[in-house]
Amino acid sequence: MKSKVIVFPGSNCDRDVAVAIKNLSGVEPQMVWHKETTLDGADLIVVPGGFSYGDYLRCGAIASTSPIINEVIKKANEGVPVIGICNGFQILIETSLLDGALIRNSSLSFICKDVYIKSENQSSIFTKKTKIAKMPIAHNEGNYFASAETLKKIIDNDQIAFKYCNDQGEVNSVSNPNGSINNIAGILNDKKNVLGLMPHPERAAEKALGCDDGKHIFESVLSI
Amino acid sequence: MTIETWKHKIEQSLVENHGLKHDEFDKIVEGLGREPNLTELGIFSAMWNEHCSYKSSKYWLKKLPTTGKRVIQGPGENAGVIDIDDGDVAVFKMESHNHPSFIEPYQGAATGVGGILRDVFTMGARPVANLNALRFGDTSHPKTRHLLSGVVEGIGGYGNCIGIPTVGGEVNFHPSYNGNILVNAMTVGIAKKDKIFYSAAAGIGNPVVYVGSKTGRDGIHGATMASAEFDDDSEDKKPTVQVGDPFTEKLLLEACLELMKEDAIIAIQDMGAAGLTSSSIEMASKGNVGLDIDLTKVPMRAQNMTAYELMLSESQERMLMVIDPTKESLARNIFRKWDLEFEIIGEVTDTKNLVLRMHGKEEACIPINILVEDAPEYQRDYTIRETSKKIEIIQDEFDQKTIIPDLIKMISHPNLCSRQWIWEQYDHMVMADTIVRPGSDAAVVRVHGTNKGIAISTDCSPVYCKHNSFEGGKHAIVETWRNIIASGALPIAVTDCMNFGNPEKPEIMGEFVECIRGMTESCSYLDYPVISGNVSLYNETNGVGIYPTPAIGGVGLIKDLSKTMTIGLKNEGNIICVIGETSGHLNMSQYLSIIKNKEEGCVPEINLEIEKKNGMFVLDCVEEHLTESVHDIGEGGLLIAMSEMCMAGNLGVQIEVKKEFLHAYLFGEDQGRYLIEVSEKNYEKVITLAKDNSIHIEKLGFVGGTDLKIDHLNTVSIAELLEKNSEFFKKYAG
Amino acid sequence: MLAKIHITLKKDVLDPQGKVVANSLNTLGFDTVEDVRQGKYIELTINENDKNTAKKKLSEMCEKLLANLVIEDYSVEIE
Amino acid sequence: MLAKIHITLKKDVLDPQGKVVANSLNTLGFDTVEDVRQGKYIELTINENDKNTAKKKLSEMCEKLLANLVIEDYSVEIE
Ligand SMILES: Nc1ncnc2c1ncn2[C@@H]1O[C@H](COP(=O)(O)OP(=O)(O)O)[C@@H](O)[C@H]1O
Ligand SMILES: [Mg+2]
Repeated sequence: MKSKVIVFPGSNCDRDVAVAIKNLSGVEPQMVWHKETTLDGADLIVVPGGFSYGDYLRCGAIASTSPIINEVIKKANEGVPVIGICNGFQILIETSLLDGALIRNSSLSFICKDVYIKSENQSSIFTKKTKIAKMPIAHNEGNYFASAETLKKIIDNDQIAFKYCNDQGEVNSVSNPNGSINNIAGILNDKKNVLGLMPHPERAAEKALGCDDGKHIFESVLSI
Repeated sequence: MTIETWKHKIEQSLVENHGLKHDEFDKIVEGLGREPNLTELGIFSAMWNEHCSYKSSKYWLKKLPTTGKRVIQGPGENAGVIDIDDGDVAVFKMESHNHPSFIEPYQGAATGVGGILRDVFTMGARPVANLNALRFGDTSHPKTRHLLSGVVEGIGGYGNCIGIPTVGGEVNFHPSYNGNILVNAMTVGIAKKDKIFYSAAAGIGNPVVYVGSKTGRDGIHGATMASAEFDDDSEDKKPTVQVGDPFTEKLLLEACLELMKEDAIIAIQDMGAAGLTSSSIEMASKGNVGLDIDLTKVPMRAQNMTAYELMLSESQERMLMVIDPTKESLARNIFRKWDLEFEIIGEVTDTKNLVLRMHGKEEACIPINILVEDAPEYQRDYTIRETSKKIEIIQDEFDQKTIIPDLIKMISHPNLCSRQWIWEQYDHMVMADTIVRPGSDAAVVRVHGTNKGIAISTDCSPVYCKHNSFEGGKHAIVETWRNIIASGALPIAVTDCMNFGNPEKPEIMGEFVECIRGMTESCSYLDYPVISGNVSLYNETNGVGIYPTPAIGGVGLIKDLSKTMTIGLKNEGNIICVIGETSGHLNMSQYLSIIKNKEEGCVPEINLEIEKKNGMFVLDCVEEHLTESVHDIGEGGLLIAMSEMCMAGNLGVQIEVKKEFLHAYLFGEDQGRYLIEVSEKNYEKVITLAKDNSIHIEKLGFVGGTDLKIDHLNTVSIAELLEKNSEFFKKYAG
Repeated sequence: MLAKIHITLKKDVLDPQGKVVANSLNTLGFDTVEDVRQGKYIELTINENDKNTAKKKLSEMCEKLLANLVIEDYSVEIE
Repeated sequence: MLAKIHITLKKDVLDPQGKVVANSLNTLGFDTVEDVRQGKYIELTINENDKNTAKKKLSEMCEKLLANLVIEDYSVEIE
């Protein structure tokens, strides 16, 4: 399985996710500079976390106009799995590959801590190996918002990938770190081959970092 | 005085508001053989102020031990360098951004982080960890809340965006900082031993290259401001604060590291305080050469900037390099790829002069040696204050029933409560190598792609330093040493940030001298040298100085990460032991200040011989895998340390003390002590090992349950401790 | 030409920032403040001689980059 | 009343956001864009009947909370 990790100016989790995938799959992902225009041969496309273009203007907005993005959209429509983590999620939202919007955390401050998430959709290529998982979040704008009809659409169409919960898997306001509507932590496109999530599975992919729940997401999509 | 009204003759007021004393000005005239023009005056004022010239501190700093088996680069370069085996080195330094942060907390703190990061990656290292040592005024002071939130947000704003984890630091509150907060930022980077970059310019005729952001009118006179005493109208100094651009710094970091892989850079120097002035002069002086610079070539953000402004601007995210002329286009392309400025603005000459031109006209010509070697150096008068004397503490005034209420009061106090609210605003996990997160003793960061790590901790007790500067200086060093030991690492070296008041006052100078003497004693005895540092003087408002604050950042090495220790209790049934003797030193303790509202008595003394023995014993136990968790006993004493271990592991303990004077035993601040958790099967081994090394060890009790129980009399639930411990910041600033 | 662009949140989109600002203004004693909505204000100098071309381009910029039409509205004026 | 508050960066203060936005507009083909400065736009409903009192209070809010006078200027209008 060949993974390609897209690198924007200001990406800073690109190496982290590449290392995680390498350690789990044994295959070194290819780093792709945002000015390139092809992703041929990719079995998995990763849009990594970080602060592309400093998160200036709007998180992910400027990156979503990069040359490589057209290719990401093309491949996504062809059915190639695409995962956007944190800033990557924000970028995918800005490209409209995913519905809704990510706005400022309700606390108005950056939050970096471990949270629990549970998979809502147990069948997607990304989520099928995950039930309840612990992994870190680290963001300023992770507060998921969708209009009433969009929300209805993604619920009816089983597009909610993950929700914030507590260690018992209970979804409630206490376990909602950023004010996301319905505790939504990650969503899928309608074809279920594009995932965006705020938590960082790549930071929870080995015991040495405190927890390896995150590896299941990569293992399932890379069918390791 | 503005440039327009400048009449090409020196007026007193002009000299003064360049922060130059009159004898210093005479020195300039003598050195040049003429009066300086305005640009030259600006350059001298920037180079000769305290911040750049260390004129009051140099003489004393020379006394610090700066060498050691693992020291590759001591003080004098952008950052210090230590050997961490396998051809890897750690590069680190701490720096202050106190005055700017007081004036504009967010940008002041942010640009402080940006500045120390550049100091480290200028050396060729990839930054892997940030720490911050913060001091604020009393929590009831009207400015404190705003300053705290702004500074924390600024540090996070910069570090999070550039993607380097902020893994530790310290915060405390004390009225002596009401008018002068301290913001000290530390960065640690990792490089290859054979790929370290220095700042000495070389190669006559080689191009001098400017890279990074454009130059605007930012922070003109910032360096001079950083050495000016405050008064109530210091609000007027506001416009000189510069805005940080972490995104551009990220690009600059990647571009520099990319170019450093090629053999193109001969010398490199970041533009920090006094921007182009200090960087160019630094490079020329280290290389014992001259520089010829055409200022019209400098990329400018604002229109028609003068030579004066270009030389003194403190626009951020800029670097100066001397490169191999044959590598020019390669270098240019790398910086273009990263959308950064790249301009050749001059060349290296053999004149040993700094020559500045604009539109062909010579704007300045100064012999480098006058600026550097002949810079003023003072041996200021100092008087050493009496250290505060021991006070009698009468046992009968204490009621054992107050132990738990006292404990709760202490762990809820701003100076002892959890700092979680702060570090949750910092990305402390990016780069995926953070092995021990904030909230333990030292933070531990893995050296990428290896199984070894570095342990880092910052510490200082200003109250100790105020009432006994010598012991306080000793303590600051030792406290980081202990924190590093407690995380299972071998302490190697430190960086310092010396924050003091006005050195022209003998009392303040005396504090400085004594702190240095104390630091020197600890560093030498523990073979724990100072490899870099920074001095911030004149931290005074309306004549009131801060407490002496020599903030120390220590770094240690863990060769095998499986031996990393944290403070959290691990398993029911394990045994808790205290290493080191407890006499019950309540003088000048957190207990007295928090519970009795007294800052009195003598400062606890450190016996370095015992200190070292105890520390090495703990390390031996860790080496032999005999300990489950370790925590040093610091401010607040044994019971505070014990509760921190319970809270971190969310486990209870039953401890048997059976002491006459319970408060003294539990809250005394005797030095050289640790708490260790050992399994039953290892207990005997630990005891024998202690006996063989004549280490004082006491069995304190057992891990278990959900409560902290003392002699079965005093009990409190860990849940309650956790709640009280995490309350303050949320309520105060959250 | 100098163009002034206002970007505001759509009515039904909640504005965490505005809410917090309103609250802190109330706690500061400005108790007549009822509602706060925070948007962006962008000043943009564009080198065009024809106002209409400029206007067209500016709207295009908003659609393409400056505004997120899922949650934001925009308005453009030219001096 | 509805108040409209504009908060802009002082003239010589660096605007990292504006710089990046201008560049990306250029790369998007809007090559006549010369300079971009990004500020805040706040819509605030305040329950006052006298314009002048309102105006006074609003300026006070800007000084105390809404604007960072070290680097920003503000202007207040009332509908
Ligand atoms: N400003 C800060 N930023 C990040 N972490 C901090 C900060 N202040 C304190 N911490 C963390 O909180 C923990 C307790 O700090 P401290 O009280 O200094 O510990 P100790 O007394 O053991 O030296 C440490 O892990 C420290 O790194
Ligand atoms: Mg500490």
